[in-house]
Amino acid sequence: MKRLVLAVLAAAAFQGAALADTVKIGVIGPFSGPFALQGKNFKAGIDAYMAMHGTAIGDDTVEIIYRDVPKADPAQSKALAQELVVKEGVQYLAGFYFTPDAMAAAPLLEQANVPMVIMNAATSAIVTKSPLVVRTSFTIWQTVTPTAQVAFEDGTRKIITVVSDYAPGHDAEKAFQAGFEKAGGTIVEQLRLPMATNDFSPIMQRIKDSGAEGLFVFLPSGPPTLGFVKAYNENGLNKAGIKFYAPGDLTQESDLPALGDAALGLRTTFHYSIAHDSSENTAFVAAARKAIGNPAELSFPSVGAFDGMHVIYKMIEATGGEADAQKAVDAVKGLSWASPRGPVSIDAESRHITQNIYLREVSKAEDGSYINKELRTFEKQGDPGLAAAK
Amino acid sequence: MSAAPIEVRKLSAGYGPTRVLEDVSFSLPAGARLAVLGRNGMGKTTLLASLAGQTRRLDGAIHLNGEDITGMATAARAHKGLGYVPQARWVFPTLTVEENLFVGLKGRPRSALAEAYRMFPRLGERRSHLGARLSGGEQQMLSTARSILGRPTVLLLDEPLEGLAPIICEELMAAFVTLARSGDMTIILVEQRIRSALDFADHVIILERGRIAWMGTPDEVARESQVIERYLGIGGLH
Amino acid sequence: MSPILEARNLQKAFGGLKVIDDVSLRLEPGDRVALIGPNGAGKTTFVNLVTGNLRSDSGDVLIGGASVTHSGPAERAHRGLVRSFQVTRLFQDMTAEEHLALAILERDGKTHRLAGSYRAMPQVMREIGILLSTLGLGTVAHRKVREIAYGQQRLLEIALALALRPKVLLLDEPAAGVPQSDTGRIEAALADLPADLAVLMIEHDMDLVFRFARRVVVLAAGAIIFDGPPQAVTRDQRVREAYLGSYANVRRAH
Amino acid sequence: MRAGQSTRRVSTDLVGIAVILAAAGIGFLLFPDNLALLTRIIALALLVLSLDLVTGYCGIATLGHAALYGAGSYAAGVAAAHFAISDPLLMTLAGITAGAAAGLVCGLVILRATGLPQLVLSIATVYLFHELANKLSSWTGGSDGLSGISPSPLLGLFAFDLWGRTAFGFGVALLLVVFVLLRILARSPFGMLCRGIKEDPLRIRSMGASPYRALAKMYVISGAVAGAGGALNAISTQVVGLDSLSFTLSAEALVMLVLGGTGSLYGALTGTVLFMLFADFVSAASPFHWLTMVGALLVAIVLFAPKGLYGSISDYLARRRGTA
Amino acid sequence: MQSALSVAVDALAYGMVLFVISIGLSVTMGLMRVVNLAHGAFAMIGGYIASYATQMLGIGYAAAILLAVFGTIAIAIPIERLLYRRIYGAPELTQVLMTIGITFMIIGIANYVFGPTLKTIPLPGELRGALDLGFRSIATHRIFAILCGLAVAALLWFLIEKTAFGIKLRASVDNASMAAALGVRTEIIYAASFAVAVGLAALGGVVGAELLPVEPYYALRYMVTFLVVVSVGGAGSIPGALVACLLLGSIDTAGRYWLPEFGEFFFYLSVIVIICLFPRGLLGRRA
Repeated sequence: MKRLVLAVLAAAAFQGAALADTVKIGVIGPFSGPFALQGKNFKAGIDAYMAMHGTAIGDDTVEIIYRDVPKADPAQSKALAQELVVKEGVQYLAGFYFTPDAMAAAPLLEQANVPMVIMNAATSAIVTKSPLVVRTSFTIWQTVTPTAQVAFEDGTRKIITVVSDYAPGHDAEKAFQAGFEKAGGTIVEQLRLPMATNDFSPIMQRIKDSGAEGLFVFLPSGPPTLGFVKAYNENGLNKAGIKFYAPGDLTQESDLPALGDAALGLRTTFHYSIAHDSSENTAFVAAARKAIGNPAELSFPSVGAFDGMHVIYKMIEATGGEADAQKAVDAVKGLSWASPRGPVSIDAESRHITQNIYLREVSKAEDGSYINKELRTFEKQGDPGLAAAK
Repeated sequence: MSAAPIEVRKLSAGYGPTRVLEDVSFSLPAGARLAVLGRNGMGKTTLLASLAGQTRRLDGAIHLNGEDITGMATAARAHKGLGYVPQARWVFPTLTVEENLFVGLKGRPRSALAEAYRMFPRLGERRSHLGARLSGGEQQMLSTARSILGRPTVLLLDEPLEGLAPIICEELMAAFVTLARSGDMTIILVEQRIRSALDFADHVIILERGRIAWMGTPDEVARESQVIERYLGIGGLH
Repeated sequence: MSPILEARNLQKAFGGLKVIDDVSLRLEPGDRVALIGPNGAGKTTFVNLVTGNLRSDSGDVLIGGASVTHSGPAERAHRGLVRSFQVTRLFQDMTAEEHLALAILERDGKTHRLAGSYRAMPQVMREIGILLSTLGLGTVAHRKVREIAYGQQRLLEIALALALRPKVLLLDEPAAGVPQSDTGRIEAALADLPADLAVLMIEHDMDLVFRFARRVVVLAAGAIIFDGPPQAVTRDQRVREAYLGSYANVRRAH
Repeated sequence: MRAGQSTRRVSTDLVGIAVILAAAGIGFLLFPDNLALLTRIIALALLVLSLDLVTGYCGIATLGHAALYGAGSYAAGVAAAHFAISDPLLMTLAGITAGAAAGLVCGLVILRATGLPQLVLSIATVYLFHELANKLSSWTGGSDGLSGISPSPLLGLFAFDLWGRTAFGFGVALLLVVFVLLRILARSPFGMLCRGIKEDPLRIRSMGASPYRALAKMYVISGAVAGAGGALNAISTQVVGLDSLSFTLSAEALVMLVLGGTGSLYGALTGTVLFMLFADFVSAASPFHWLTMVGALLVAIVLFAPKGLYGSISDYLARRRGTA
Repeated sequence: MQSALSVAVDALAYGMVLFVISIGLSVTMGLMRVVNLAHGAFAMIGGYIASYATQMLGIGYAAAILLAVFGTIAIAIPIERLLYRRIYGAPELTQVLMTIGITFMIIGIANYVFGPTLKTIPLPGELRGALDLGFRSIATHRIFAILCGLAVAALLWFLIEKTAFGIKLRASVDNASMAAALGVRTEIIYAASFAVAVGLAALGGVVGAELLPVEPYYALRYMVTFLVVVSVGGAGSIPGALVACLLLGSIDTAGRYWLPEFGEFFFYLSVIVIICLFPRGLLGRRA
């Protein structure tokens, strides 16, 4: 036992000494459990970025340390963030798939002198929890608001909203309602479904009975989306002409093979499609597909992670590898670059990413695979959610 | 002459660390009717349970029709020809009478069930009743018939008359005697009702604290009154 | 004197089979009653009905004149009706001393105390000491039940019952399965039971019955067929019939 | 003889306290940078101890014990975030009270059945609590978590620094107090009564005691302990998430308990520490495949140490002492 | 009225899918007395096999179902011999620990081998359409699931109530010692029952895949639902499980239709009420 203790101590000391020129980045995300796919996408985005840009920035070498929080678990997230900062000596915290996990770690940042780059968590308020938070993903408000515009312009006037009964769902419901009512439409009914809904048939019946001309839906990606889309078709809602509006979580690329033909024609709004046509994206997709192994698993969190790495690299450049969180964050305020998703910039005030939101349609590519084909671009969208919260 | 239907050599058995049966040996000829007597708690039930393979054997050997069955599991012993009617009868409560009997068939055709109904017509009347709904006497008939259907060469009966009305006891004992007279079944009977047991048996063993304290014939039991006095606590048989 | 325990017209059937058929019985303080009957006569069922472990189909049970028909075993125990079990039901992981302490504390309404230990209660310790020495269990006071001999476990059953200071004691075969060497101890313990205690004992061992009981009740096929002094029981024709062929009817009264 | 026995008992307690202190000290020295993990282990240890009270001491199988822990967590969090009660001791008190109340509610429901139905009742209860917390999102923050908890300095002296030293110290103190109280409880008349109920409720009834009442009471006590753990979680993390009253956490707690061994407080502590360190170690070493290894560990425990680690080791030692 | 009828149709379909998957668990828990938390894992294995067979090997749907059932049994038998045999008759907590461990391992392996994405089992053309009931339409595969459920219920009922195997199984459950004394080889009966239970799980995994999609976390995601169904119906009772599935399916479906916000509430509240009223389950066997 004693020998073991010594060995552990020695190993810790050795690590500290040998890797002095290394800038470590701690990434917290769901790498096992029901959301393991999204964690894998974090890693793919990060690996892709490092494969394309190398691991050296000046004299410094970048090293990534992953920590697993399989489900939203703020206590675990905070403990791991603290461990990463203090024990592993990371200079940057990144990742964060779930909002509460980000919220729990945010109060650490200032004293730890560590910036946090959110690669997914999509509740607007996170950036207000610390001035050291930068977000490279999206917010629900950001991706949903254009949906309302699309719906209204389609001529749809009466909409029923269907969301999962949890905070992002509530956000989506509010964002759509705000946008749609502002445009002049009516929300005829608002349904909130339990997270563990397996059978959506009764919901479809309810939608039919509501007399709505269209439905807006937000569900966490994964099994529920599959069930929902299948039920939408099987219960004849598409044939009945009830239009389908949703943000892109519902048709994330990794779910498309499972959704199959049922999803064809579904239109969603989102910040990123793997089918986005640009040289940046082609390069990114190639690298990320290689990193993730199975190309079918690639999905939107990878681009949040990819751009997150871009921001972190810029921060490291700006600080020369020294730990100075405020300087690092200041350096990326207003930063703009060409992301695989299109032109983006970091808003100087909110530190949230300003980006294009695209209206896409699920279609078949030439090789027979399913893609989100971009139809229309809403340029330079900020986060309306922050204003709404105030 | 073929081997003895059952031969027990220096059998010891018990539950946990306690020995309930100690060094028991005996052997029976075909068609024998053995009565095992003794007061409560002297090991009679344990003897039958260990022959059936349901108690932890500590030492000794058991041979059935010349074959060593000592290490065999209960089911294998049953297939070798051992029938066991336990004291608690163990009728399957959620099975009907017919299903109860069916379990005992050991692969014989369903038509063989008629044998059981011939032996105990009352079971035939109740064939679709659940085991749990039978009276004590009916349960005993069912338990016995169920074992006999498998055509055992050695049948172990543990207190079959316990708690039964006299008229049913007579019916049962008559059936046992018929069985034994048919000659191809060896029966070991544990019974509290000494008179009935002695009327039935041609061999007697008396157990005392897990050991065989006395062995002989029913006539000898009746003659040697001190045997009864000493081991069974009975003042005399009249 | 008014009866301390009274069972009135108890009935109980299992799946259509009447096990207890209209049984009534009265016990008075100081009574020493033996309940006998052939196997399967319904003795244990009767005891379970009286203690409340089983619900009767009809009939009443009264303790000290008050009806407890609708009370559970806990309530009946609190009113002074205590039983021992035929097959020992002790707590395998507890010591003999702890058993008695638990009984005494429960009797005194102290088992819901969250702190303190019976060891710090001199009154309890004294009582435990007396009970242990009366029943000759002093040497095993600190042994767990699963480590002590069966005879001693039976003695502990009796001690446990006494620790509850019962008004009525039901003993279910107190000597069953006990080696000869220990039965003396049990008999002595029975002989020393408090004089005003009413005792109902189920027993197969007729020697013990004749030495202990001043009244014998015979149960057969769920009904009482005899209730009288021990001397009369072996001469009773119905009893002899009920026991036809079994030990009891050929036994001489000593 | 008796005096000797009771001194031996007290001395085992002292050993227990010393071991906890030593473990805390070693933890502090070994992982000075990882105090949040250690504090989390302590909070969960309180949950597992609380579970041991009903499962180990009373024989109630439950997969819903996080309801009690989460109730404590949210009560402490809501007190701080909505009522400005930021004193950590008052927050802990709020957690204990809410835990006890939740214990009463859960106990009254769960004790209605035994065996598998009991297990399912416990699962249903924790889901109801979970849904309730999700529904009351204006109070609890729903699935975004309840944030805005900032405890004031402990005793007005020790601020909750971001390295978690104060939280760790507070946690160790809380654990010691709870441990000592539970040791006292375990040997109290009530503890003895519960052990009796676990072995044979029928027999206990025939001695005049009501198992249902006693078990419900034990559930309240257990709730208070779990609530204390929950409060510690709220104080140290400063965010309370829905996971704190999830089925998953309940199942994990049960796994930790059975891993260590039921019915001896020490088993609960051993199981929690071992599971958490193992999970922390393998999930850091292989964040993508650690679940498989945890599964293998569980299977190995069942095969080779069926009474749990602490239970099997102390059994082995007792046997050796017996033969020596 | 129309909506009530419509809800009833959905409830029937959902309930029958639950039934097909859970009935095997009812057999293990009620008849073999093992709290088998890994049941969902076996259903998931069945789903993966069928998905792999149809997608990668191009095998037809019917053949894929057979392959899934027997493949899963083939995988489960060694697990039964090596691991489950050790926990027959063990305390519930031990069984929980072991079967959770097995579930974790199966999840980890599935994640490693098949990746974390959803897997589908393409339906044959005949099952793809929808049937018009007049007041609404219903997907053909749901009708197929209902028919499967009915067929399973009938066959299993026949197997357990009428065949020699079933009688011996019930006898072993009532009293294993006596069954053995009558020559029933209880360990073979148990292994066969385990195989049947696992085969049913696999069948349910395939037939129910449209509603409960196959992915690595399947094994834990629906575990509670299966446990609830079995325990409400009364472990070991086929009619009980059927009634429970239809009842809980109705409560769930009706809750989602009329009060989706409180769907979970209703579901678990009614579970609590039912178990408090029927502690052995609706049609449970006596222990």
